[in-house]
Amino acid sequence: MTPFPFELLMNYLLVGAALMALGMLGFLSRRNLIVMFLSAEMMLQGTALTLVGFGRYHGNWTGQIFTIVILTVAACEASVALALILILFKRRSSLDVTLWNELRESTQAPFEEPTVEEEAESVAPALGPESYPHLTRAGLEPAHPTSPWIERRK
Amino acid sequence: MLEKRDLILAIAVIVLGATGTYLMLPHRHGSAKPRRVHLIGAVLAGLALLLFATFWRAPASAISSLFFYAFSLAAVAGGLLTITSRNPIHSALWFASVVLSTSGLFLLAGAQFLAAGTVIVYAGAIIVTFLFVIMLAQMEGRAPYDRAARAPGRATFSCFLLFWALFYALLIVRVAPHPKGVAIDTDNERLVRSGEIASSYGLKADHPARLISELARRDTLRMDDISKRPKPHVAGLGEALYTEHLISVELAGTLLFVALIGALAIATPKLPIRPGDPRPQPLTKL
Amino acid sequence: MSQFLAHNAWLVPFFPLLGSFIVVVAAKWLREQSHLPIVAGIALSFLVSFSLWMVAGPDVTSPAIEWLTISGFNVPIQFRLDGLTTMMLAMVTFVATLIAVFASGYMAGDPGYPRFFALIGLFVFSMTGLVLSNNYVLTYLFWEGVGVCSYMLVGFWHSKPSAAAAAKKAFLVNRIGDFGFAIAIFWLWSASINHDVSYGNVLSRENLDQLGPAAIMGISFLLFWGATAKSAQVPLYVWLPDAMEGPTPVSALIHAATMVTAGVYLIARSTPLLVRAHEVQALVAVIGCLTALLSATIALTQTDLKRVMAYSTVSQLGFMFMGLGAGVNNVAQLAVFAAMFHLFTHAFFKALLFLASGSVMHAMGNVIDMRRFSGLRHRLPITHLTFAAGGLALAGFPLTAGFWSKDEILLALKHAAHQAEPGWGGIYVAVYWIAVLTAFMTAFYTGRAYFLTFWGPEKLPSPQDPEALAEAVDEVDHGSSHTEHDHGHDAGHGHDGHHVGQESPPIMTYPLMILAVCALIVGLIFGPTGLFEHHLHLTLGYEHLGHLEAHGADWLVMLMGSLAAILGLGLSYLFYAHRSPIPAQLAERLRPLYLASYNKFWIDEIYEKAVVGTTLLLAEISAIFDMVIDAIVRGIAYLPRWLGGAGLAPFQNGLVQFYAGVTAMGVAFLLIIVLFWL
Amino acid sequence: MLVVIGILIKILVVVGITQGAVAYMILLERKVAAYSQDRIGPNRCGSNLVLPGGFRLNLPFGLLQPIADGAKMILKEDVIPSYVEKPLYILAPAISIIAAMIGFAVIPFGPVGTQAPSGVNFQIAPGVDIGIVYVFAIGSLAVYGVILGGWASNNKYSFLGGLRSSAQLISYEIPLGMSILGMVLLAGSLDLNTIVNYQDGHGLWLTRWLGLPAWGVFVQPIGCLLFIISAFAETNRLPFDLPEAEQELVGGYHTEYSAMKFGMFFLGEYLHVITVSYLTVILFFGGWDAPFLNQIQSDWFSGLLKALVLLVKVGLMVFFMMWVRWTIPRFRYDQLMDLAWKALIPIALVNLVATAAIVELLRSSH
Repeated sequence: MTPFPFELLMNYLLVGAALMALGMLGFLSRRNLIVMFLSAEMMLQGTALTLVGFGRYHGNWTGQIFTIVILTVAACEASVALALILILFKRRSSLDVTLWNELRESTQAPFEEPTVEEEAESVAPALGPESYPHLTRAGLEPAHPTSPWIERRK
Repeated sequence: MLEKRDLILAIAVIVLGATGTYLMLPHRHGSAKPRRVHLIGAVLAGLALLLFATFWRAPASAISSLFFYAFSLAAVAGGLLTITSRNPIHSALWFASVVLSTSGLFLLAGAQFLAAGTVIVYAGAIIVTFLFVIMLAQMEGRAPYDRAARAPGRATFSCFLLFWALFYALLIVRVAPHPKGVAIDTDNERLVRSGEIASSYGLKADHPARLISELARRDTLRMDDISKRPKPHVAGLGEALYTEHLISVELAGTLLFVALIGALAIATPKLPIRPGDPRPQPLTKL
Repeated sequence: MSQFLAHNAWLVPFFPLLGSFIVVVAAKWLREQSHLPIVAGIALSFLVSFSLWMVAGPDVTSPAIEWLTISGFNVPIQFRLDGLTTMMLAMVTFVATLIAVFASGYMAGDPGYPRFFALIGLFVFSMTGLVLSNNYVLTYLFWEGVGVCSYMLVGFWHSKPSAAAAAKKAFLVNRIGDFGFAIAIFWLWSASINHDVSYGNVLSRENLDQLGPAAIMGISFLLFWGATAKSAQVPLYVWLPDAMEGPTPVSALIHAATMVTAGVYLIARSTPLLVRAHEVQALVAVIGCLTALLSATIALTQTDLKRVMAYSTVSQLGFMFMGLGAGVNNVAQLAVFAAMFHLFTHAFFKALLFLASGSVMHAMGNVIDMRRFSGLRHRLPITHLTFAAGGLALAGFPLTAGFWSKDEILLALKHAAHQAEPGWGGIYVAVYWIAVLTAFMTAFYTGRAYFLTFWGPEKLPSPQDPEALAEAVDEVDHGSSHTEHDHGHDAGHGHDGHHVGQESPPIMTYPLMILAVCALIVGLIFGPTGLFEHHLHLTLGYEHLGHLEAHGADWLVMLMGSLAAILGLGLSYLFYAHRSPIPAQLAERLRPLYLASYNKFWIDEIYEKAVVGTTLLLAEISAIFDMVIDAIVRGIAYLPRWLGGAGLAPFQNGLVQFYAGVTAMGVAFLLIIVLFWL
Repeated sequence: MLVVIGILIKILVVVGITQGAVAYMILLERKVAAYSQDRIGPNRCGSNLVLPGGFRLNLPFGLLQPIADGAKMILKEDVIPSYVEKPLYILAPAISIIAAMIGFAVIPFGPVGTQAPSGVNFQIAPGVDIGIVYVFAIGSLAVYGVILGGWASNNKYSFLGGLRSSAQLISYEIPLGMSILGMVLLAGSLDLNTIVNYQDGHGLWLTRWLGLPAWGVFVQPIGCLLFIISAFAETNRLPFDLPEAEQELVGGYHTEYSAMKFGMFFLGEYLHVITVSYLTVILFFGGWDAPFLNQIQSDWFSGLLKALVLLVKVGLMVFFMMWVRWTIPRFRYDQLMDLAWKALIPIALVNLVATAAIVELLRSSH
């Protein structure tokens, strides 16, 4: 077996810690349930990296076995979480996590959503006629419809 | 404890990373950030990532270090982009890149089976997530909750505080150089114990029970056998799984089964209640 | 063979238990056939018990099954099969079988039919278990089981307030006795060799020799305390007459076979211990004597047929305790034999009398007040004859069962008066004469009940009776349906459609006839032939009891007993057979005495005022104290609630990300603390 | 360093050969289609060819057609519609072809292990313990190309094609994986080489008694059937080609693609066919095993011979797939899903359990 010194282990631990922290950040700050779910999975990835590194460092399988268990849990989490997301979406037609705060203390006022500015994010400007494929000279250029395709993406 | 240079570098990583990430995260009220801000954030975060990479030690062989750096950078950068993308589809794709890079790192650490398994499991999982995003979210375009983040400043602060704590803790670790690279001999006792069992029965050397007990006292958890040669990967992992961790395997199987049933029970579409149908009684009076 | 039988002694309690289990599980399908598993179970249990009679021996035990093992304290489940046990088993299961058969007719149509039989099975299970068990702890367990079953059976018609009250009373009074028994067991455990409370160890000679005089006296006294409650002795007898509120077969079961004999059995079982405490023995005799006299006096004036029988039971139990108390020095063996023999014969005739009363009640449409019916001998010929047989036996008429056993008790008392320690003899002389007097009174009230019911002009209960009217007025006055004499359960007790004044169906009369035959001849078979004595001799520890060299029949005692019985019966014939005015004149003449007897010496009222009142007062005082404590406790409890509401509630905002963020911060801070400050 | 260079050379060779093979597979497909429909098919390219030296060449069967096709693909104008999600639109065909190509890394092209001539290794990455799992991992990545292409095209037909394909691929991955587990159990390894070598051996008593080789198709007939069915679905071939069903979805996920991007999807698909054919042959048809070939001593000649045998078998398998394409009509979508979840997966499970039981019994009887 190729040697696996402490420095290499440290690499794995550092990358694992970074993934863990970033996943935590995503979980805390993003409001889309699906992105939160992905962030949680990312934290699991960081942990798995750490475990595999340790296992390799100590020359035993335990780290990998833990990771296999993590994979299992992640699979279960994916199935159950996505099923939950599905029915939550059916109830509110939204993936916003802040809508779900019924478990708060009964005396607490519900979370006030900060006013989201409508149309705040400007979509890349429509390019008008150029939004059509550039045709060769062989064909006639058709008349452009008033509403370009691009509107569908709003 | 820690060299001053390292400390400064680490603080720079944290500060730059936090600033960059904060700039890249969606605004609290969903107001659009100019492209310039994004760019600055990306530059700062990229700088932090590069500085972070200076803490990594390159593996011995050139190809390994090439792959290691590529995978690690891709993993962390992918993670950063996963959480900052406005579009959940992009998030999912970036997360796929994180998973692939992690699998690559697994491969470098000698966990081939795990690498392939992770790809298989997560590829399916992410595709399904993808479909969910497409079905649920994208229909209405970019939703307000995708454009706005919840308390990005506080979240960034606490997470980078956590990261700093972990980072610092890892930096100040100093270990004595490992003589053999591994810690052995702690479980000699167990070998002796099971050996006693075998001999106490006074079995002959070729007796099947003796063979079984000798089989049983092999150290299944080690990656290399007694003669210090690496065991075949899948066989070794399987042996460890199905001897030392049999209960874990069974539990994992049970867990999967339960989750399967649970997911089905949760997500099964209920018949809509039409007017005129008897309304189900709410279960509030418990 | 004997080994085999001894190993299978567990079948005796098992069959009734199985029966009641079947009834409980299959009540829905069995309904009106619910008696079948129980009757079959108890009958099978009787067969096993009967065969066990053959294998009895002082040291026959079944193998021990480990049950309670707490370091140093070991209580196995083990059965003892000596003479006393097998005798009790055979008697209990035999009588219980007949009672169950009778009950299947008596209870027909009751909505709680399956429940009733399930409880009967459980009752017999507990009693047989009590008799079989080989150590005090197991006995105590079944002792409590008997108590619980009696509670549930006495309160069988629990919608009737009087029944519920009677059940509660029986249970509470029994708890007082159980308390004494429990302490006795603790004491035995601490004082015995090896801390082993099995009978074989406790009653062995070595163990008894090493017990100090204080221990012997204290334990004996506590055991007797336990027995007084179970076996209805002064001062804890008050529950038994009230227990009439249960269905009549239950009364029969309690009075004849299962419940009240438990106390007598316990004392008989512990005789080797008790004979070493003369003071306690004298106390037992005196208490028994008091009980017998008191209850006999009360029974003289009661008008409720079942109540007369109840007080007669108390009185007869008093006789048994007199016998047990008479076991001084050399009389010990004779005394305990006499007491147990009386228990044995009493079971038959008392079961008979109760069942016959039940039959009368059944025929009279749930009326049991003797003033409301008379002259039933032509209408209820079988009931009449069987009641007469039971009455003769109870009165101790020569050659009937009661005669032989009562005679032996009197004989034991007489010997005790001679053999007792100097200074104690006088007590036994007094007890002896009071016993004779009580025997006379017994004969008298038995005759009174019999003649009032079956002789005289024929009269059936009608709503126009002054007593019935008085009851109705009473009900209106009190606004409740609680009446002393209303034993039946009006709603659906199954006597609707049954015409008043008809003989009971055969399923009820056959057990009566069998019991009548037994009541007449069982004494003759077992007593003078020495069968009973011989069998009881096979009991643990009895061979070491003192015994008289030769005691033949004592003609004088026999004459006294016969005389008392015949005189009593004759007097009652004179007074009641043809309705002479003498009793009324007597009652007028001795009015205070009559009233005292009629109102049961106001014992219940005194208890109500003295004991219950005191307890309630104490509770009131405690409640005031409790209010202070409550205020403090609530104040302390309110403090964190207030703090949490004001300080911590805002953190519970229901946003999962907030919680996760707090967790992340916490982990980060902990890590930093570990890194920098530790 | 030499090793690295050797591997690079091997990669080049394999990629070159497979790309060329793909080109001629398209010709083959067209010919098979033509003959199936009683036509002649392409027959012009290559006939009446005038070479620079004045030589005239008359190649039969339109043998130069692939070159013409390739040239067309490359030279066509590459249109990128303005409404597409550009990065992903470009990425999708790349993912598709990369996923198809890196699967070859662990596939043995000729005899390896004990049967191989010394110093030669017909495998790009020899000694990968997890061989077959690796192939599946890569195979599960291929779906990204399809779904991303469908989504990024921003066209409803493409989108529907992408959705269909993702659901189909995820569903059929399960029976595909489970169908080979029987062979894995019998051979006792995930390594493809070990599995091939097992099929050289004696196999179960039944095959021995019948005088058959221990090929997967004989010792695992049900597994083989399941594998072939699932493989058709995995490669999006008829009768399971719903993601690109021309009649319903115009062109499925590649409606919006043209020129070489379209060509890459095409290439990826045919590469996938080759991979799957290799896998089928290696897992179930004895690999390079052929009657009487075992007796020949291991040397260069026999090694090449065995590689040739393997190639012939793969060719037959590819032909079989084309044959099926022009024989069996397409499934309806619900039938497709029913087939996977209600038929294939249960059968595969039963097969797996039965195989496990038999293996255990045989092992304990030794």
